[in-house]
Amino acid sequence: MARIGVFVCHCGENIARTVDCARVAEALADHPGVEFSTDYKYMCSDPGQSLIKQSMKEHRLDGVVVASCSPHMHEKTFRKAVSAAGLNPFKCEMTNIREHCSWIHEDRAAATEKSTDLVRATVERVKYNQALSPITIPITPRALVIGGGIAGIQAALDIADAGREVVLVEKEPSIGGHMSQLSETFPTMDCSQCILTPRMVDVAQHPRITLHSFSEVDAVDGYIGNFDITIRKKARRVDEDLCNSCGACMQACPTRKIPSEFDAGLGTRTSIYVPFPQAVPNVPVIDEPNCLYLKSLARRRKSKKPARSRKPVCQRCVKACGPKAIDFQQEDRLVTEKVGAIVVATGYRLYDIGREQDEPGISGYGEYGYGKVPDVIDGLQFERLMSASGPTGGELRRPSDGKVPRHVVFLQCIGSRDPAKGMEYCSGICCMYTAKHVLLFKHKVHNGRATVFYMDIRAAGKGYDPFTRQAMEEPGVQYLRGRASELYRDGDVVRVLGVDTLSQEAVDIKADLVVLATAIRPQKGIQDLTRKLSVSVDHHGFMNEAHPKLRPVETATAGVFLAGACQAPRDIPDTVAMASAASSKVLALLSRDELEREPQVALVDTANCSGCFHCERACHYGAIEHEEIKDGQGRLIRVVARVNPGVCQGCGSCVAACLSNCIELQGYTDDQIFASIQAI
Amino acid sequence: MNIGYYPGCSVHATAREYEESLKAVASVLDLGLDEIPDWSCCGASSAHATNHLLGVALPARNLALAEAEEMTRVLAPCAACYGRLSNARFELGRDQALAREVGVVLRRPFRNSVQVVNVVEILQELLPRISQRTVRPLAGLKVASYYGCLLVRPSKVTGFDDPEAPTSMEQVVDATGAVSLQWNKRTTCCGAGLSLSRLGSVVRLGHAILNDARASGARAVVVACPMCHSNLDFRQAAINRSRQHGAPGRAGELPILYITQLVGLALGIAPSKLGLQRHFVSTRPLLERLLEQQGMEVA
Amino acid sequence: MDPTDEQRPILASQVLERVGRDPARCYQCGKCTAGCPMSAEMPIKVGQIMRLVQLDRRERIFRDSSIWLCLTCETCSARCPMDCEPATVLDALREMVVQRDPALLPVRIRAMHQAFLAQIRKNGRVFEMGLVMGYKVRSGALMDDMTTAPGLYARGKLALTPRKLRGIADVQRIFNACGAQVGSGVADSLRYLGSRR
Amino acid sequence: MSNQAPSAARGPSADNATFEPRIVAFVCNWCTYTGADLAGTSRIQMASNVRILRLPCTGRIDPLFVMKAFERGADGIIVSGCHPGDCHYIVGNFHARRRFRVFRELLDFLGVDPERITFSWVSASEGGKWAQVVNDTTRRIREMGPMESWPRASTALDDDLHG
Repeated sequence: MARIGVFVCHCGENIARTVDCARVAEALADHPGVEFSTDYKYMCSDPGQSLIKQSMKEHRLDGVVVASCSPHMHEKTFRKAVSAAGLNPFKCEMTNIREHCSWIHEDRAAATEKSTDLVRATVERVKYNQALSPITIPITPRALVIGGGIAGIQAALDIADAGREVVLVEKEPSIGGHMSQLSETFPTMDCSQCILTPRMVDVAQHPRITLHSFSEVDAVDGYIGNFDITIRKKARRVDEDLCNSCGACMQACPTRKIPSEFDAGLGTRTSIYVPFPQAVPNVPVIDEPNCLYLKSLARRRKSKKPARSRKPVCQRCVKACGPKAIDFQQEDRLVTEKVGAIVVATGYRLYDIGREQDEPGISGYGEYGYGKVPDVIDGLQFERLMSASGPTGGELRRPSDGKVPRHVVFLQCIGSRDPAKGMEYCSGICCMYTAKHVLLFKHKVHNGRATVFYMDIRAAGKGYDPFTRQAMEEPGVQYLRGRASELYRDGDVVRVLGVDTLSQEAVDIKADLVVLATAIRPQKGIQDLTRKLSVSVDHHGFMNEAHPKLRPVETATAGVFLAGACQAPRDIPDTVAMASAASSKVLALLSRDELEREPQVALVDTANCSGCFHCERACHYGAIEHEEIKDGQGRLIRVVARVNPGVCQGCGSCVAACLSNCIELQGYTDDQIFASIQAI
Repeated sequence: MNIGYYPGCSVHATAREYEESLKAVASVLDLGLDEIPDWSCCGASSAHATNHLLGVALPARNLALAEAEEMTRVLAPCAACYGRLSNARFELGRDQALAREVGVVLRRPFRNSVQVVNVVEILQELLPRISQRTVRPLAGLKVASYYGCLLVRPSKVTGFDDPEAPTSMEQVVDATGAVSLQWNKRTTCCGAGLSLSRLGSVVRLGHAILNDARASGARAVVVACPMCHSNLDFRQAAINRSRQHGAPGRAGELPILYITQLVGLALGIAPSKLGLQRHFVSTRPLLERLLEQQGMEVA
Repeated sequence: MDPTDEQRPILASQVLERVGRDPARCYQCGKCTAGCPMSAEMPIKVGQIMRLVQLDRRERIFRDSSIWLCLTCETCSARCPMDCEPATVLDALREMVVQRDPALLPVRIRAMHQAFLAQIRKNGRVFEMGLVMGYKVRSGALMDDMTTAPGLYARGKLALTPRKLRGIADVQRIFNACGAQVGSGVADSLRYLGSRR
Repeated sequence: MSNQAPSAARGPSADNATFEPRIVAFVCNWCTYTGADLAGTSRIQMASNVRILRLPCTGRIDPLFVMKAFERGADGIIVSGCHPGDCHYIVGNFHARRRFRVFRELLDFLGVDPERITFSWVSASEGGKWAQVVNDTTRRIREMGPMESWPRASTALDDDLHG
């Protein structure tokens, strides 16, 4: 007969107000297998835990049920206490009678009855609980950082400075990310590049950082402590080791009218290019669709005719290059790296108001002309127009005719808080960057007028509110509360129809330039990466943290951490803080030689396994392995399934899929669950 | 191809030329129009604004009659009728309780199986045929396509084109050889709902629309709705007289054509068969210029 | 019943029940007012009406002409970021006035709807000359617009005699079954006008 | 274990006016369980007829659990997990969905009204939605009345399945 102890917690008044805790304890006292049953004011307090330990000894308990709050709150607490008293921690279970009962019901009798039912079901379950011991796995003491924006740079430097090796993967030709495109940063107005570029150089020169630029993560295998990463190094067609960054190739390149990604389409570049002068690595890349030579090769391949003339098309860069670093034969290359932990820092992209959207459920702004109205730009374009390194050398000139705009209208919340467009969340940073834009504009165009349409000003960071106040109180600046209904081109101005909802005054503005504070979205193709990493995303595509409050940089996949805007819209200070937090989590993990894990994993009864491998198809983690059973002479008898406990996450899909009923999920066995159902 | 046809009250009176031109064009394009027998008024905004059930039941009666004739699609040339019929279909599709209630009121079997289409939609389907059978391309005629409200809004009810940046009318206009202009007031309301009771508003709204069309260089405005037509044609004299809303009409009168009239002209149908003589704003100068141009082209 | 229901302003709940659109979702961005073609003429703008619904200020809404100036052009609904469909909310408000307190309808609007529905009830279709006559008599706006009627006639655009439906009884039955109130007879309207003078 | 009979005041002859259904909810640990926790911390009041059983993932739910629950006197079942695409275990909820599509047909075949089972998606942030699922299901099952025929039918079935 089992000897189970039941401990019913009052949680002060929280439970006791609606649940008669003494009656619950009483009802359970006579239940078969219950040796001891009591109630107490605060079970999680020191005296409460002592009560449990004491009773365990006194009554020689072999199972413990604590009826109190959610196990998400205190399961660890009570299992630790039970363990301290000498019992396997997995012999302790909780019943949630607070969140799932006392807080959601008013009828005392019904709540008491429900609590009793729930505790009884747990008691029945605990009878079948087995002693489990944690699993240990070895650790590779290196980290992978995906994304070389400010988040990835910070994380890589923190980890490498602490003495661990880092592999940094960046998909663009240079690290730096969006921060390198900004002119100034709020609320201190320091120059973005001035504070960022030294860090980029640190990354390039760090002995413990391996940088794979113009590369993407192709495949992720393995599990926490032991990931195998396949990285695709895209064909740069310039040898990184030979190139001396002289720039002669770019001087020689005849295609000069290609819209520059770095200048958000407002400036131009050549087809062999470095995105910006301070790029790291400062090695050019050849843009295949635009390079005359590569285009001619593609044409020839298409027409399948033998080359009429042997004369090479263009190839002026090859002639110009002293160290002979240009290699048109170069192709994508796969390299593999072993790491123990992964930091995802893939950042964001801006929402586009265009008619065509890359995701179902999201639509553009037809009322704002779907982005086809000239002189309507987004915030990143405005940054480039303001930046000393930008296409206008830091002079504000509007795209259509190069005139200096006198009246600029800023529209906030474009694609933010707009469920009708499929974009319901607040992008968090736009109030601040719009205030920054206003101040920058007033700084450059002294007699200019700025009108800002805002919905609410969200400026809760340190020094943020005074910053937005400064913008609002600036002469020539008018903040209007409301969304503009419509904008359209009228001659050489853009008409903006809106209303100030505080005064109910309608406004019809003739603007010279309109700047849209467009929303932040996860990077394109993020679903592809999250699938490889087994990380889940929310319905907007932002990656899910393990717990919104208590585990903000961890993911549900052990060993994978998050930094920056891949998790939610973030500004620079938050991003950097998050990157350092993720690094400290990585370092905590990599500071050990091996790793303990919760033992709630699946286990195959190999004697009964028929080898159908339905479980393998059900397992998303690839935790099912093939095990060969051999006889005494080493001859193969049959192949059965085996669960790799390091990879198994304990979802139980394999258990439900097993045709011969021979997989059990430890901690959630059929016996345990049926016992609960019986009792409920 | 044959299609069910719901004329609506206005095409038998103020919008007579709309039906005349529609029928003429349909015949050239081999589109058969099967009129719903004994159709009744859709209730327009009066039923809709005052009694929700009536606002659904009146259009539903007509859809039920069409269904009884085994029509799968019904063409409603009037944008207001199109809006009411589409709305009834939409609401009955999503609201089971309402569908039961309307069933009781109608006292006739109704499965809500009839689709409702507007004139632009059907012309869009027939684009290749229009291009093929165009004998008098309206080359050089600058046209502002005016959608108004009811063709494109509410978009979840009509499901037709983009409510903010539609393109269907321009596609039809382009098929006639005329030139579609970019302008800003294409989907701005003309105020038809208050046409009888509040002339001042109608004048103000019409003024803004006509001025924007003129500013874009339009020689004619094309519409697909009797309300829009009456507000911009019948009321144009009042609009042009008014000076309280900024500059008066910049270049005098601007003819308002039904899209079927425009297509009819391109198909070579005689202007009188298209009812072009029935307009308040004379279409004669426009027609003369067109003929002259074509004459010159021939020569 | 959800106990939180009782804490909601009653007008918002009534609107929600009638038309399935929840005015409580409105966060007052003003996009509806900004795009509304009638804003300039409305004493209470559409966005304000949404707010007053949230505040349960039915008197202010119902005693004002604004909801009757709505053109039902649906621009507000098309652009509302919260999908509140202000136009639909206004439909509900107008219907509430018609059903509960028709005396609050502005005379001309009431007259137009009456004339219109009376036409349909009587003939099954709208016969415009009759409509204009009916409206004039009901509204008292006897001379406006009369000058243009001959213009319409000359262009063959006005039929002077009504054409009746075969199935007119069918239509009339629908009216009765729906309990349509506004479309009362001319005599009734004259009485109504008389009482106002 | 015979003394663990359901404790609700309801016999086979209970009349529907006072009938309080017993409903068992199988929920995943990550989304719905946490969502139900949120309903609690937000103090959203709801019907007290539902008893939650926590599982790591809806993918772990064996249709036999549901049949067992009916056999033990449940009048209704809720199966609730993460939204499609949001599964903590990436695709566990898809496995569950696929399995239950087949299972529903089986129930129908056995004479159990599939309406007695609610399938829903409740995320960790949808406390209000969880309350709605609980209230709607309770209301519906109350209208349907007690589940009478199942225990008899199922004993035979149980033998078949386990035998």
